[in-house]
Amino acid sequence: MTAKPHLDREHARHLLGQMLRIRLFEERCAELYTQQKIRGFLHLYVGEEANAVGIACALSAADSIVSTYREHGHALARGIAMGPLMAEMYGKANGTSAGRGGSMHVFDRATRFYGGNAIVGGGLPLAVGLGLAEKLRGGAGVAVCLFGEGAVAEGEFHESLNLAALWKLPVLFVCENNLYAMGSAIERTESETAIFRKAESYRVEAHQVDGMDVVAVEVAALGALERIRGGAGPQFLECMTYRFRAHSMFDAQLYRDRAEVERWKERDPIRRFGDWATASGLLHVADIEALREAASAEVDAAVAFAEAGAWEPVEDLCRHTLMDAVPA
Amino acid sequence: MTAKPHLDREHARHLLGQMLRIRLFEERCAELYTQQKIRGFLHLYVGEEANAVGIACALSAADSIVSTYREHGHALARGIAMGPLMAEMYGKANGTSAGRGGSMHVFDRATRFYGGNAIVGGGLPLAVGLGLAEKLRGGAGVAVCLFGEGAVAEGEFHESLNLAALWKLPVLFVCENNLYAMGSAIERTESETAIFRKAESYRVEAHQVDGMDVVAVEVAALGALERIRGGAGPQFLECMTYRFRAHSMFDAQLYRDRAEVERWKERDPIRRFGDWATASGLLHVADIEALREAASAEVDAAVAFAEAGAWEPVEDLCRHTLMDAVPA
Amino acid sequence: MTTTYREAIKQAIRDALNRDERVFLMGEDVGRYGGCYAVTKGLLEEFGEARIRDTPLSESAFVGAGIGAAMAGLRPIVEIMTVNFSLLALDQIVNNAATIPHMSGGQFAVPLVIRMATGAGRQLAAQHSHSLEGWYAHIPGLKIVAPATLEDARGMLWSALEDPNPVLIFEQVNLYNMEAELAADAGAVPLCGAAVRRAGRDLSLVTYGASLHKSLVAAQLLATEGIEAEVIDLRSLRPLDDATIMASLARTRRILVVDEGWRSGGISAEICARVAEQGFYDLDAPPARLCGVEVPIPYPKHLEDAAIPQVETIHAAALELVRPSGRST
Amino acid sequence: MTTTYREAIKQAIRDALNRDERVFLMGEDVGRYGGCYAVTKGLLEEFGEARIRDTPLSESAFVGAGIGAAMAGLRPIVEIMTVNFSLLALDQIVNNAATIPHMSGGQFAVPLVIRMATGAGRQLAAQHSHSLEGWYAHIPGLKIVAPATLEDARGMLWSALEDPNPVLIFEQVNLYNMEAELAADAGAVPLCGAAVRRAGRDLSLVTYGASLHKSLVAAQLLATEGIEAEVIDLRSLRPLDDATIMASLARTRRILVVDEGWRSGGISAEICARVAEQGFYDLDAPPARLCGVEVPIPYPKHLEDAAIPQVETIHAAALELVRPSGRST
Ligand SMILES: Cc1ncc(C[n+]2csc(CCOP(=O)(O)OP(=O)(O)O)c2C)c(N)n1
Ligand SMILES: Cc1ncc(C[n+]2csc(CCOP(=O)(O)OP(=O)(O)O)c2C)c(N)n1
Ligand SMILES: [Mg+2]
Ligand SMILES: [Mg+2]
Repeated sequence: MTAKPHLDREHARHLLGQMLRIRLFEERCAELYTQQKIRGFLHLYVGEEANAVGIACALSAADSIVSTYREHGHALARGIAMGPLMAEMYGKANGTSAGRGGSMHVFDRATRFYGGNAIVGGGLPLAVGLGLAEKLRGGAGVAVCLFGEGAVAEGEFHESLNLAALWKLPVLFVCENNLYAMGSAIERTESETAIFRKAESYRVEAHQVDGMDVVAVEVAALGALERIRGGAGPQFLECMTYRFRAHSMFDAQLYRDRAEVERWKERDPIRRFGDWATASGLLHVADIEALREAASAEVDAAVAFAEAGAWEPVEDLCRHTLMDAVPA
Repeated sequence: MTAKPHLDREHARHLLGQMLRIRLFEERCAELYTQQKIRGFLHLYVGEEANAVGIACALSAADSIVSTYREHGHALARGIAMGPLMAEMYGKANGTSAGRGGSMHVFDRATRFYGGNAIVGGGLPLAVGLGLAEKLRGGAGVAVCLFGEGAVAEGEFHESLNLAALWKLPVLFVCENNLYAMGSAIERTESETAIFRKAESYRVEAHQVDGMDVVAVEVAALGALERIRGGAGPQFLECMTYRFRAHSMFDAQLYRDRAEVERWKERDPIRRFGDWATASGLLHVADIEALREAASAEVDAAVAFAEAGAWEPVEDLCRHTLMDAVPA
Repeated sequence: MTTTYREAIKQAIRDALNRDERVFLMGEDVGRYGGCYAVTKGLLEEFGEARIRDTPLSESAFVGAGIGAAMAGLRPIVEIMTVNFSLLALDQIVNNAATIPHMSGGQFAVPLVIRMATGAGRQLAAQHSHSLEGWYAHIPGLKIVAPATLEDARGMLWSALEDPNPVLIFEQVNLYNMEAELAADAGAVPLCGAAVRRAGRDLSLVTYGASLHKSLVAAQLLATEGIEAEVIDLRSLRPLDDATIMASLARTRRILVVDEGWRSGGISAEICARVAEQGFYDLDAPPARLCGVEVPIPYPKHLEDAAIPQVETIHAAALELVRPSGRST
Repeated sequence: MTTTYREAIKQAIRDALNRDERVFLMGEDVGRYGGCYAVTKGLLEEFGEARIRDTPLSESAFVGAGIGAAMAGLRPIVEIMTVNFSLLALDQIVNNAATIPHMSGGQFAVPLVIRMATGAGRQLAAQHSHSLEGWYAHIPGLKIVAPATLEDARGMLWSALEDPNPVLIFEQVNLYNMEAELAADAGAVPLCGAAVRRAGRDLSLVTYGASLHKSLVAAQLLATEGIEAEVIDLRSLRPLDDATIMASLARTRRILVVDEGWRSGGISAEICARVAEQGFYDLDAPPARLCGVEVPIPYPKHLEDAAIPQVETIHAAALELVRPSGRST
């Protein structure tokens, strides 16, 4: 029996609301970047929200997440409060990582969010370790590892998939295949472009999912998690998706057609799910407006929270370089 | 049309003679090790000779080889003279690498033998580079990369296979699957134990070969090289084989049954090919004896050569750390 | 002609591609994207896909492939986006590139050039901002250079390609936009040999890379206070040009090493050790160091700034060395 | 009880496994094979496959898995066969283990222990013989130790497991067979703090690992010549115990650092730099270093021997420092 989400009004509101929160948060981030409130590298998730939301809905509190530098969506969907997240983007002391990490390094112990990792592929071995810990302790948690298709070429992908499969660890590998790694289209970097087939070569059950359809992602994640909790070992999802914006704020996007981008925008996961939900009578247009307004207000509040935050004192520069104790 | 070796008497003599040279060379090495003439790590190839000989027969002078620390067989089959090879085992100045490398680091420019690499998996990227150079220059050479099945778990395997396949480079990957990496049986290290299937996941044509049958290896190598030279891109051979001796001279072999070893010894590639060749009338028992004697004499001469060699002067310790020029 | 450090490197690559058909460029997003710091923009159109090669995210394999291609006689330029990612390729660099010439008894050279961005100052946090060039300088078999001027950026790439050894070129990220005059026919610059960028008599500021420019500003400031600092640009971190350092020390009798890299075991340590060994009797005061603070570089500007040498801290450290506020010499 | 360095480590691992159920061991061939240097022989039978985990040849993944498991609350001991192979895992060690505690604002610790063999002396040539522990000591966020005695080998592993930070333990290959007395109830040894292994007044020999024992022999030789060397075992390379070094220097006024690692930018450089900075006015002669020669370690015994410090060369360097043959102090 495959797990299925119960798509009632409440759940539809949740799915759409979460995607809207992410979208609005990031659009504001883009503005704040041009205002130089946010600095460094900023990688937006706009267009890919269905993946984060679909996966997060399928998770329990015992599960953990390992993410990438494109992790705002993952963080919000996982339940990290928007205020501290925005404060982290600012580098403020009231940010999730006390501002030390910034956009690429969001960590949150409470929600078992094991970071924001800016080394492509660098998170996969960590997820294997989280899964191993869970297995050794006999816990029920699953380690979910999110990464882009660009990471698949790295050796750490290969070593991690093999290790997880060999040891039958509770790890859900989620490849968000948005077809580009910076300016490199997947055909220019992978001899086998169907990523899920690579996963199969480790004897890991793998599925390709429409990553622009939040329900499809949730269904796939629920199924995979059920199999993992049933002892089937690691599972793999390849979510086919697309980033609507540039790789980072420095990218002129000379490597792809505008027309291609427009075609994908027609599949915008938010509009698509919104249209479907209103057409099917599950939600009213007014519901969507209310969600949008709530999200917008939440973003405003998050910005205010970040603005109000203090800076870490310079005297504390070296703090946490060595830890005094393992946090309880 | 698939290339086939012309198995006449001369060729049979060659195949058997080469395998015997390797066998006798290494048996002497084992003795010399106990006499402490050879030091450090010594990894013998005994039992696996058919692979080196089968592959080497299929190569041309323009091809290059990247090998491992278990490379004596590859080196001899490729045509490196036994004297300098033995001198290298001693660490003498008249060794292939002027003694600086020893057993694990045989290099020979003349035969395009790019080493002896003691980092498991470390040679694969080199072979990709050799193939790339050949392609960029429009040469006809193929880079042959030999490695054990243990290397398959390393990230460098994955990255190299993808790169070679993506760029359709003239590289022949040869995995000598002797079922163990030190004390680790392949089932304990790979979630997919059929290595050739992994290669296929990069869209590389891959075949499993009986590595205890020198003719089978030669046929497979000829076919693969023909495809490469025809522009098909990299090819992969998984040679199923077995090492009859310990991993190195320090290994008590507690990880495998004597019975298993004995079973494999029944498939000894030298005896098997010898029996077949005599049974089929291609060779006489006397031929084999002559070959063995020749090999034995050659080993004696090699030892004499090594014994007579000088040591590099201590004053030259740092020589070659930085090169003054690229050797012509 | 006024141009940028970025353009100077591009011109050097272009020259090399035109001069020597064995040269090619390979790395992540060097082609279509034009390079993560836009250094190689336009080269793909100019030289085509065979010689400007976009690679997958496979640092170990494409660096190793560069080594193999170099051993086979080509002259690859490999770009690694930043030094932080080069750790993924370290096995190839240290265990192969740096050892094979020796291990093979001199049969094979590895005439490979690896370029990478290094350093902090762009708020990229702890996985994109480190300065590991001094760390690399520990490895025999490698040459390590860190051009700080347009001339050097252009001319040292040239020399690196003519060197039979693996050369790692470190480009501090804040230099890419630096503008300066550069002669259209600027030529090769040797890989060894520090440059005295400013003459002085009161102390020697020994530095390289982006810290050079901060040190020069600090030296101007010091001059207004009657202190003449000699500023030495190391240019090459391996080998180090001891002679130039010791000669300067003999003149100034005081030395401050300024290095964005971490202090312990950094290049600053080696310089101080050599100064103590070779210049002990010339020293009027202990050799001093101003280095990166030993912390993973944090994201916020005020902490990042505090983590690496700045004009003010260089000035203060120099002043303390020449006119100690505390104990007397 | 007389035992070996190898057994002392094994006993430490055994103790840890018995004491703390969060502890497990993972690495290549640590189980069935018993460890490439036979350190872990028998532990698989004793503790089972869940806690003694043979891994595939995947240094990056299993080190990274150790980091993840440590972040999740376990206490992994990861064995990397030799430091040379650890370069394959360097991204995980430097970019994750050393940075995450800081980058996460202190939310996650990485209480991980990584053990590896290091050093030359067994004719294993350039890809198996290097001494990179001093190099690792450059990285903030790591603790680096190199036990040279049975007590330390046993007791520092204990402390390493109780430390909230990633600790790298370096075991010089020639020490494994070393025999000595070890109390059955030998306890924890702190990770910081150098030890004065021999008192002396004429010079300080500062060293660690296998070079400690050579230095002690050299010190005995020197004693027969009327020279009393103080011998300091660093034990920890990061952090360094400056106080013990400077205190010794204040007594002897002369220092020779003996380190099997390469000279340039090695731990010896850092020690000399600190001595020059902090102990300048105590020095009667320039600080001196005797290090590994800057060459990839060659295979033949005479060259390998010449590449690293030996009793004779330590003796000679010490003599030169105390009774210079050349120029006068
Ligand atoms: C090891 C490493 N190499 C290169 C980079 C630079 N880089 C950052 S993101 C990126 C592209 C990654 O693409 P993908 O994995 O598909 O994720 P996406 O950005 O599409 O979400 C690159 C090359 C890096 N951060 N780490
Ligand atoms: C990167 C690396 N890790 C570990 C080792 C130690 N080691 C040497 S040989 C070996 C086993 C390799 O097995 P395989 O690749 O199957 O080759 P075989 O020895 O069977 O020929 C190991 C683990 C090494 N040399 N390099
Ligand atoms: Mg992508
Ligand atoms: Mg094997």
